[in-house]
Amino acid sequence: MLSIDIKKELRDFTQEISLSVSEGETLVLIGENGAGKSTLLNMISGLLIPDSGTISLNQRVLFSADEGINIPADERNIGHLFQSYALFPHYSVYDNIAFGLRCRKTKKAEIEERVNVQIEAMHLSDLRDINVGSLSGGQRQRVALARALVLDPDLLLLDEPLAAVDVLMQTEMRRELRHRMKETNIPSIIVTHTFADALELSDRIAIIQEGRIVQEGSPEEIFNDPATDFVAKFTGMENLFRGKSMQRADGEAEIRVGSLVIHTVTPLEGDVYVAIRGEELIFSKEALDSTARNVFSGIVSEIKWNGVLSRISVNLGDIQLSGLITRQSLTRLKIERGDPIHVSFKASAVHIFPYTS
Amino acid sequence: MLSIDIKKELRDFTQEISLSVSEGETLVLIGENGAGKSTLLNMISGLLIPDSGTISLNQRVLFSADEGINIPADERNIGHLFQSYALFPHYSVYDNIAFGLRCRKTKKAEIEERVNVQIEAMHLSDLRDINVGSLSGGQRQRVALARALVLDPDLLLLDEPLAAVDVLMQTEMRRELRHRMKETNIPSIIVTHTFADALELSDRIAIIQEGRIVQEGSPEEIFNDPATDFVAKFTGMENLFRGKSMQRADGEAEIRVGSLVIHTVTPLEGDVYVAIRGEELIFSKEALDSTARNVFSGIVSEIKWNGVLSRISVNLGDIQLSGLITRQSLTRLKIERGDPIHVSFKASAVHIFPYTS
Amino acid sequence: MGFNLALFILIALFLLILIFPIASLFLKITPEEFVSSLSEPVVVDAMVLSLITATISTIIVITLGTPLSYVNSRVKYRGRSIIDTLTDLPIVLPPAVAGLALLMAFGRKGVLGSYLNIFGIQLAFTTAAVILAQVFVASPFYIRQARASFEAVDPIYENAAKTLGASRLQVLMKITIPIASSGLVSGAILTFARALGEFGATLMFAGNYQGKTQTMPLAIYTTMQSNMYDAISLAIILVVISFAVIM
Amino acid sequence: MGFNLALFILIALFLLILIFPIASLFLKITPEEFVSSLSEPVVVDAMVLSLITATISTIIVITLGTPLSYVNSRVKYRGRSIIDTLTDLPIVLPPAVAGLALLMAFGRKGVLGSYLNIFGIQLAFTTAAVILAQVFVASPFYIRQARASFEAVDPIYENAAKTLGASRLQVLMKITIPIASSGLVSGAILTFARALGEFGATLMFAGNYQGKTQTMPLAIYTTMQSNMYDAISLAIILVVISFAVIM
Repeated sequence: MLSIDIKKELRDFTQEISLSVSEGETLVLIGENGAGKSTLLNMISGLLIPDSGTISLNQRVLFSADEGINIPADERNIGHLFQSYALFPHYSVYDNIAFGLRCRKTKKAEIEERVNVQIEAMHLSDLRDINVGSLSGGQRQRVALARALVLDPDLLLLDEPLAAVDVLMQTEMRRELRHRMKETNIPSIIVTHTFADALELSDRIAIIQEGRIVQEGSPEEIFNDPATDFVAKFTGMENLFRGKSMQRADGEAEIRVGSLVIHTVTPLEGDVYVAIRGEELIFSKEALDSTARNVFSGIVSEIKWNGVLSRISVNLGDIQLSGLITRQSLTRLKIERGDPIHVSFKASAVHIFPYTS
Repeated sequence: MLSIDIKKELRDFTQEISLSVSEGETLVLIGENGAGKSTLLNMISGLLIPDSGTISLNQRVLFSADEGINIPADERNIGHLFQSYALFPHYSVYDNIAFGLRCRKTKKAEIEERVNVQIEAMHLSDLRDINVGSLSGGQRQRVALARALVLDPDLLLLDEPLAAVDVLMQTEMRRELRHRMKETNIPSIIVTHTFADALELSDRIAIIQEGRIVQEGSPEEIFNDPATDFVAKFTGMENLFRGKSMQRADGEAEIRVGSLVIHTVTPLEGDVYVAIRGEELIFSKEALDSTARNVFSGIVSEIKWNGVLSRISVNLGDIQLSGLITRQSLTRLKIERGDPIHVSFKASAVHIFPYTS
Repeated sequence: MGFNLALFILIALFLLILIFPIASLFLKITPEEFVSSLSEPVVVDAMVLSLITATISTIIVITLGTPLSYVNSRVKYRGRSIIDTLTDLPIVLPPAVAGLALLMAFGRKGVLGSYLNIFGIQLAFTTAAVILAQVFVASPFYIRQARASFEAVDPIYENAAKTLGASRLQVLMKITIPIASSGLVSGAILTFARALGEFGATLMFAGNYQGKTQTMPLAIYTTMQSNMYDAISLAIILVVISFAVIM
Repeated sequence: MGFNLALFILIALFLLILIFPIASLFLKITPEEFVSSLSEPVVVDAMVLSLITATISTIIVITLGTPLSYVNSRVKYRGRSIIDTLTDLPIVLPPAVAGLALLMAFGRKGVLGSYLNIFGIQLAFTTAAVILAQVFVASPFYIRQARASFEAVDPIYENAAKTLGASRLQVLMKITIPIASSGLVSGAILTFARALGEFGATLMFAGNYQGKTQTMPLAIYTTMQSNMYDAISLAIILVVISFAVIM
């Protein structure tokens, strides 16, 4: 198990992170560029030194500011995969994978055996003696994984493992990567900036913003209940507005967004963000007599056919709501641009976040 | 109206393109990196010379190999936006936009007036005297558009207009771009390598592969009826297999994929590709008595929760089928990994493409 | 630890070889001796001549070298790599060889010089020879830098300018040269410095005549045998200029 | 059209100034005269001395310059930019100034030389002085290239090696130097060529004694007054070496 509790002053902000990863768990760390994701990985693998705090892995203290401990990177036994894979350009596939064992002065026969096991497992037999310059993105990723795994690392760190791959190849490589991660069962941290990667690869997700973790949980938890407007945007909530929350006597809250009043339940008062996921919107030609607490009427400002689901935008005067509906619904409702329409959504579909300037 | 019919020998293949774009139409050109998209734009704007053929715009011949006509780039009056926007780094926003008019030796007062109209329209008033180095991606795009539009171009070419933009900003910028394109009503060609851009921005889509257009049509046509396996992959068809087609007496065809037999209607015979879109698959615990011609039973090999829709993979022995189902269906069916399951799909949901090695 | 110490010793030794001699120049003369040397005719003549010839040489190199480096950064033609190699040659060609080569070409008995001589034109051992020698040895410093600066200008800017209606000359003057300008200026400064320091080729092709071909480096060589303070003063001025150039 | 013609004339004129003198060297001697010069003692002595001194100088520069350029490419410390500037100085510092500076430092009456003299050690006007002069003027050619080559090695490779268990020395020997090697070699070759061509500093600090300090460029200077064919032969050999170096 990995436990981190560190602090480091960076150029733009202070990084302050507490995290743990259990045996066999895959934690995905999501955040924007420059949020401090790679910095964190570098501190874990020993390439950067935190200002204070501790890092320990399986009862072994790797770093402790108080005790003056800082195990150097070459003695931590952590596999670190870099965004560009960082394969050594002057070596063959075999020599890349053998590098770590050779540095440890392992016996030649043992190197040969252990490297061959990895080469087999990663389907690299045909490429064994090829210079790494001519490999494809997927092959590079496999060599980088093999190079780390041959050393039996106690932890795997993967920095944007799919960023260097062609868009068309990403889905396939994402699946392959997940498959290999599950196979090895080594605890790991994967850094990415797309929510799609996180959903596919993670057991648990942590969202990092300006050096701090703003939310942590299972993919479902984060998707269903984002903690801040930032996380909401990341999970693809299209409808996000500023509003003013007022508590009513009956326990409900009224959120004013321009001239509209949205009903929901929230303990927050004053300036807030209001977010509604596009697929929670219900569209109808007539006003529905339903349990949905929020019903508004507006004009269809746009219909964008978008593959499986179509996106429909409705102008409510001060704001614009965007929703997703299936092709069948679109055909059935016979909606066209400029038509009047009703939009309704449940009080529970409304997400409220504190306003952060 | 733009008409192109050209041929050019490139390093890896021959580019051979016939295309036309009507008044006010937006054509989106999709293809992989290196398929010849930018080359085509460069030939239209005069930065590259085709080996043979003709290019004409509104009855004016821009290029004709037979007649020995080749209007130089600076006299074609075509707005060309480059992937990186190519704003002149040593000029302010104003000077960038005024560049083309100054080259034409337009009178100072007229330059001032026309540039100001664009600066207003693009909401760039605050940035007028700022050096372009400090602009954001969205602002750069607006300056580049203004710089082209101030010259009243007869045609707009946009090379990957969203590739240089942060992932989080892409949706917003895509919408803004579409809005501006509709406003100007100038015929345009947009190059991209993602299907999402194409769906959102295009009136018509052309898919280019190794220098040739393999399919052309409305977004709906291409999504519903991709002409080749390449286009199918581009539109996100996950289930794509090689098979052998055999015609039966009753007009149906049987496609053998490993030990499976898939029923559909196709004129093709022999080696083919078979593709089925994930959302066309119907999953059930019991074998359904339905009109679906293809029913198979298999084992659930994986369920991946994926936001609105979940992906479920079923192992049918020789092949693996992946389908998308909603969260509600997943809960109702109570499927778990390892469960036996039935998969069915209609004969009309099966897409058949000729096999190309 | 040992790794760091070994590094430190090697670096220190190296800096000693480089820095100590330059410092010694300043230790061997008093400010008064320096100031009084500055009014010696031999020193004044050398300074004036060096300044004039190096300036003219630099202007010639810019005028002739800019088109060459622009073309070679943009146009692919047969033999371009040979011309690139040739223009680089004076960097590694010993100045003494350059001086002899110039003499064989333009000297009184030289390949071209013997014809010029018929018309009464003599190049060798004149101020023009000083300039020719300086142009020969200093030109690569500008051309290399200019070529690199032009290459660093992304052609996309030039393409964008073209589609916006700029003619070829407008693209060059409004886009390419302004974007490359800082590199062009630093190349010109290096060329000026190299021209100012030219010694071997000048000595052999132009000779060593005070007021006519005796530039500062040649004056150092001459005066160090007669009046050491004049030599040191000239050397100090050149050290200061060299520092200013590479700062 | 006029644009292209003007370009063409400027480029042609420039190439004439560069190429014609070198061609003239070859026109002024017959193959027989060239071959017979090669057995003259003054020519042989100069060739042997140049080869030995330039080789030793290059080895010294590599030994002392590699650690310096590696450290300066990787470590940020106060004063690094000053040291970078100082190591670049000999590129623009006139060789005549370098020669005088070395004399003021290590000459018989020099700042350090006067102490060495007490112990009977004399540097100036010896073969060691030739080497010292060559190291002084030629070192930046290696150090600049080496620093650039080390900087071009993406630190991600070194980081990857560290996380795979490589010690600091292993990272240097197995990753950094091999990846930078082609740049290091070309820097060393340039340094060798510059050392071979050294003229001004050698003349002033080491003198011009056949077999002891008279390297090839100095021998050209001496023999051109007595036997022109010896001078041209030596010059041709140096031209050929220069071409080989920059190819």
